[in-house]
Amino acid sequence: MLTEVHVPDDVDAAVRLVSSGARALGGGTSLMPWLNDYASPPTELVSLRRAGLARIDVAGEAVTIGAATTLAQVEQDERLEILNPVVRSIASVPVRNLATVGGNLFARQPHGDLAVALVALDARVTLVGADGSRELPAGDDLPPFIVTRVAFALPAAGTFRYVKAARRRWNSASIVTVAAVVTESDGVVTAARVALGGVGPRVVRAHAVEAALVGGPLTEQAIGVAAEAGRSELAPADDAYASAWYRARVFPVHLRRALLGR
Amino acid sequence: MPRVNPIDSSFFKDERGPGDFTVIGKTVPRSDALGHVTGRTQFFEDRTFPDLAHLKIHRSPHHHALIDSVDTSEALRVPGVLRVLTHEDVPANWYGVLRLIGIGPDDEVVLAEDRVIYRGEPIVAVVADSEAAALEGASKVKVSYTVLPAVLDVEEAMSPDAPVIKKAGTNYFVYEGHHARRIRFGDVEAGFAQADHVFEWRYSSAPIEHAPTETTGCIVEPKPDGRLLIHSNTQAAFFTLDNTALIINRAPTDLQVKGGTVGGGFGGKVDVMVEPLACIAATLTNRPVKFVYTREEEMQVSSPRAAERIYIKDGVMNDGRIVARKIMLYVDAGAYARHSPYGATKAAAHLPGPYTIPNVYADCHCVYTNRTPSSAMRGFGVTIADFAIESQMDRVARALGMDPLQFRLVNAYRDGDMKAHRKEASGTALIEVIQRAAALVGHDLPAEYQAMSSSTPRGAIA
Amino acid sequence: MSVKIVNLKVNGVDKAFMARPETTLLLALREQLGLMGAKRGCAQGACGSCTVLLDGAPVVSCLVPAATVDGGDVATVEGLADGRRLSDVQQAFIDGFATQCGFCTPGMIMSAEALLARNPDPTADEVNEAISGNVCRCTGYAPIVSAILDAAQRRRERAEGADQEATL
Amino acid sequence: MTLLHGRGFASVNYPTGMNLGGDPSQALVHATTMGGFVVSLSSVDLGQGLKTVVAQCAAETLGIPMENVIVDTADTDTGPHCMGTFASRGTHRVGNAVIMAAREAREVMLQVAADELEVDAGDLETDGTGYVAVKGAAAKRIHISDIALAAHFKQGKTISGRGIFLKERSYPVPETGEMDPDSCQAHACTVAEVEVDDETGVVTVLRLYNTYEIGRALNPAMVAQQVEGGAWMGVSHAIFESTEPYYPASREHGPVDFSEYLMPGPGESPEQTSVILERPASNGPFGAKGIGEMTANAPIPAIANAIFDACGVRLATMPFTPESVLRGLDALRDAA
Repeated sequence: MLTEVHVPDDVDAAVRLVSSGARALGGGTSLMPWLNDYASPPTELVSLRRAGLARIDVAGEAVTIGAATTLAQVEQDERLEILNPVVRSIASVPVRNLATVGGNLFARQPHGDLAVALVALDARVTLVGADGSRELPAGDDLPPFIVTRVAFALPAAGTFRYVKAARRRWNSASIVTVAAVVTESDGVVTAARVALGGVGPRVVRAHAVEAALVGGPLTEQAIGVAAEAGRSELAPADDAYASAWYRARVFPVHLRRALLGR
Repeated sequence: MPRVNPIDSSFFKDERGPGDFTVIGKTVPRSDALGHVTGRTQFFEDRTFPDLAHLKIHRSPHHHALIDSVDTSEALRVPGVLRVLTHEDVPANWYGVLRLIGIGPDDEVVLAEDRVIYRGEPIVAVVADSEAAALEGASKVKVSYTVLPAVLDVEEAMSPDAPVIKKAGTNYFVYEGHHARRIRFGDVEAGFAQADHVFEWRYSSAPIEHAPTETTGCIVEPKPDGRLLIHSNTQAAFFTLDNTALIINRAPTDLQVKGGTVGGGFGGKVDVMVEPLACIAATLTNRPVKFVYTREEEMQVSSPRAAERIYIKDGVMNDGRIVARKIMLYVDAGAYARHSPYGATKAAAHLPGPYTIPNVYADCHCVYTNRTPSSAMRGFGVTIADFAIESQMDRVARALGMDPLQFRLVNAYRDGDMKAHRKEASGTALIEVIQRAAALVGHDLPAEYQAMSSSTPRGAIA
Repeated sequence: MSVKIVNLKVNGVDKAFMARPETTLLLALREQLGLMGAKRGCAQGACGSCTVLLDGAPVVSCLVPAATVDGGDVATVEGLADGRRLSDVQQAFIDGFATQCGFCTPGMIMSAEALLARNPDPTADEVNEAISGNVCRCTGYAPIVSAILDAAQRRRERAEGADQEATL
Repeated sequence: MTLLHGRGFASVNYPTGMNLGGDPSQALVHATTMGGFVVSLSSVDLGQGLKTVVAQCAAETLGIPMENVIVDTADTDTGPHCMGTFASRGTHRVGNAVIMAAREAREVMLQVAADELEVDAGDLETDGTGYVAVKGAAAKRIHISDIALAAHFKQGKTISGRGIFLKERSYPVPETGEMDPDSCQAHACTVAEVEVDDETGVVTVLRLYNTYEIGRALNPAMVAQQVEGGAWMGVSHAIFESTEPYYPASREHGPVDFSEYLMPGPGESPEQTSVILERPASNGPFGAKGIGEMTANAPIPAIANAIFDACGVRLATMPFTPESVLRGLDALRDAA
């Protein structure tokens, strides 16, 4: 049962409240459905809406996104064109106007597609707790501190790939999400960072796929080999959208479609 | 501009007549549209009361279990909780909605007594000042169970080894002494013996939710004269009133139902699920009480369209005539009958589909399992049967190497044909809709098929 | 448990009300301010029946704790018509038979208004995306999409007319 | 990747009404002082447009403008009994009851008019614009507001009518299933065109072509709403919906909201082309049959048959998920 809703004007106040047991609330799109219709222990919320965390800074290649920035803000920011297909693949317009970048890091799979992209982009997450701030790579388990921002470097043009296979064109959770940054030189993959959604309880950083891709050409056959190598990294589950079997079965297809565009 | 489909007046010209109407046949604007677009249409929940109380349910987490004890003391201590209701507060706890038309037995309980037979079955209702307090109270009800084996498959439920889950002693509805609603027409075995080919396949479906955008609910308002005014989104005002009066043991004249504006029904608001408890709560608290399903309750606890399993065996001649059809149909009624016995009968009357087949045999079973009770939904009894029948028609046509529309036209029912439930067909038009659909997609039909007509007796020259 | 006074501008008018912690923007509009246009279809943010504009952007008001939007500007379906003159979207929904049960209609219309405010000449697919958070169980969506495209055209024609008037 | 295309057919009929208990609906009509006509019912409009269509039936029968008809419904204190809105019965039952009530009220209205005009009631006709006139002498006429005023304040008559439609109860014969449950049958043939992704099993319903025979299209735009909206639900049933995705093996993972409960969004709506045929039912209001339910039916097998046509996979279990299609494709590939 909700007992209090705090709306602090700065991060320090928010941190103090969270340290004393309150729960941070971004856009509310994960927490509020639960609080609206289900019994809950006495809960205080700390809304980050006014804490000054909703801004996007782009300086050269360096991107910093405040944690309370909404997905809609990301969608509408022309400097973040590479993330446009990512956020538009998430939920719907009236949800994206609430849901935040920080909140997406905590979304349970098969949601959280922006988090998948941020892992591929090697983003760093800044958190603040009572004992100061710290930085963690996106994809790591996040302690229940307040996320203040995520930062990453814009990848070279044409190197970022993203495919979200879902049951519907718009507004559906993921079956398989593939986000990757693949660098090629002279027809050979020189670096690859591949993150997967929908295929495990958390975002999967597909190390085995990356290892299989690097050093060879980006061909259908090579990707097939990489997908086979990546199978062991998947831990898909049955849910209302698709079975574990189906997710694993179509993973190679969507990996190829993400990396080759066909 | 409205989207209007053309009416092809070249069909049934004589029967259509001049059609010289003033407003009939005209695209008259919808009388409710202005209210819809301005937000002024009043749905049942669009009213406020200063002292409104809220009702929430504690439900079974088990498919099948004995209830050993129910402890509501902690729920009553939640601030804002006004009352808890158990089966002892329901004057006529055993009921069946079809008793209004004389169909029994009363097989369902409003609130569980000594057992639960599906996951989500209501056990205790909690009435509170606020929705949050009612949710909190419902979560604090403590029930201890002895879990029993569950039956979740219709054919397993019919087997003699299955645990019997129903008080009446059978896991199926009994139709005047029979284990199924029967259709017996001609001699189906003779038909198979005569046939050039026999085909048999199985079809099935999973349960489907009505998913109206507005969930099932009501607000019951005690009136100054002691009557109860029920603001409801029921699909059937008097059906709800009469069933509610029987359950709460009040004179029907004590109740008034107001509604008529519903945010989607599709058959999901025909069961009488919320009004009786809200009436009891309003009476005991003397306050207006709202009982509205959460979206999860609507999705998982309100009755779905029944899952069905259908076996169709056809005897077919080389020329495409179906001479025998045998159908074994199982409706998964879930834990309680509700409207499912009626749906299985509706299925029986629909068989063998819109085709004239001289030998038909069907058993339509209404089977109980330990899942959410199914009930009415848009076309129930027919929708899934049509999926099975029309898939079968496609498969048989392909097996015979016949054009799928010609195969249907050969067997299409016509005026004067006797249906399997022994009602003479009249006003038929299957042939014409097939002919017109073929034309719509440029699917050529030979002249003799284009010349067929529903009003020309079978075998006669067109 | 604390109760807060919340101030909102609703359809251009300043309003204040008392919000309990569990009072969402949707429940505040409906129960405190008597604006019943926004509907509670799921309280999960997944049906869109409660869509209103918050500071100009469509949001599912069921997921917004009222206390967090103190000082905000809210537009609901009740504020669209100018006296008896309906908005182009409202009129196009009536003319195009884009309503059946009507429960999704207010939220659908607010999503459409937000789209057309941002994009006066949307493609059908842009309309599809804009209303993909608004569930309709009756119509099959096609008449709704048609009505929104029709409304866009009416708005453009009106704007051109206003331009011509201004130059005259 | 290959996108495989296929076409499938289905033809169906559907009963109007389903009577196993005696199936009645009633209507009362009365005139107000200035010539409004109130239709009192207890019937429920689920969004299919019952309030509009019964107003049309009343206006047509009374011979008055739609604007003069007021529909007051779904209050059990003021409206007479209606069995309910289900079984494709609303338009048929309630429409018939309203016509019967309106006929009776019309007779009184014409008699009052006849007394005012000092002519024989049999010589009068309505013109649909609000006047009752002598046949062949249109100038000799009286407006319905004057008729209503005369009835109230001068002649002391109630311009009113009672209507009921009852489909009498049918008891099925237990041994044979002989019964008479319905009032008439509507008909449909649907052609579905689909696309199947041979790598993922995803089915896209591209186009639906429908022909419906519905007796009489009382309001063509509302017919289109039923046909189009129902077909969408059929598509949804066919390829998306279930409360138990792992039925019957497991009761787990039942969807709890509109995120998990999958239905086609606006981006998945197929193109639809439909044609209406009318073979009026002898017992229907102006010949109309009920089509509220059936419009979801034919698309489902048409889609199943189209999927087979496209890729050779026969789906005998609803819904036709990408997984079931892909398992079928895999089996075909394994067998090849």
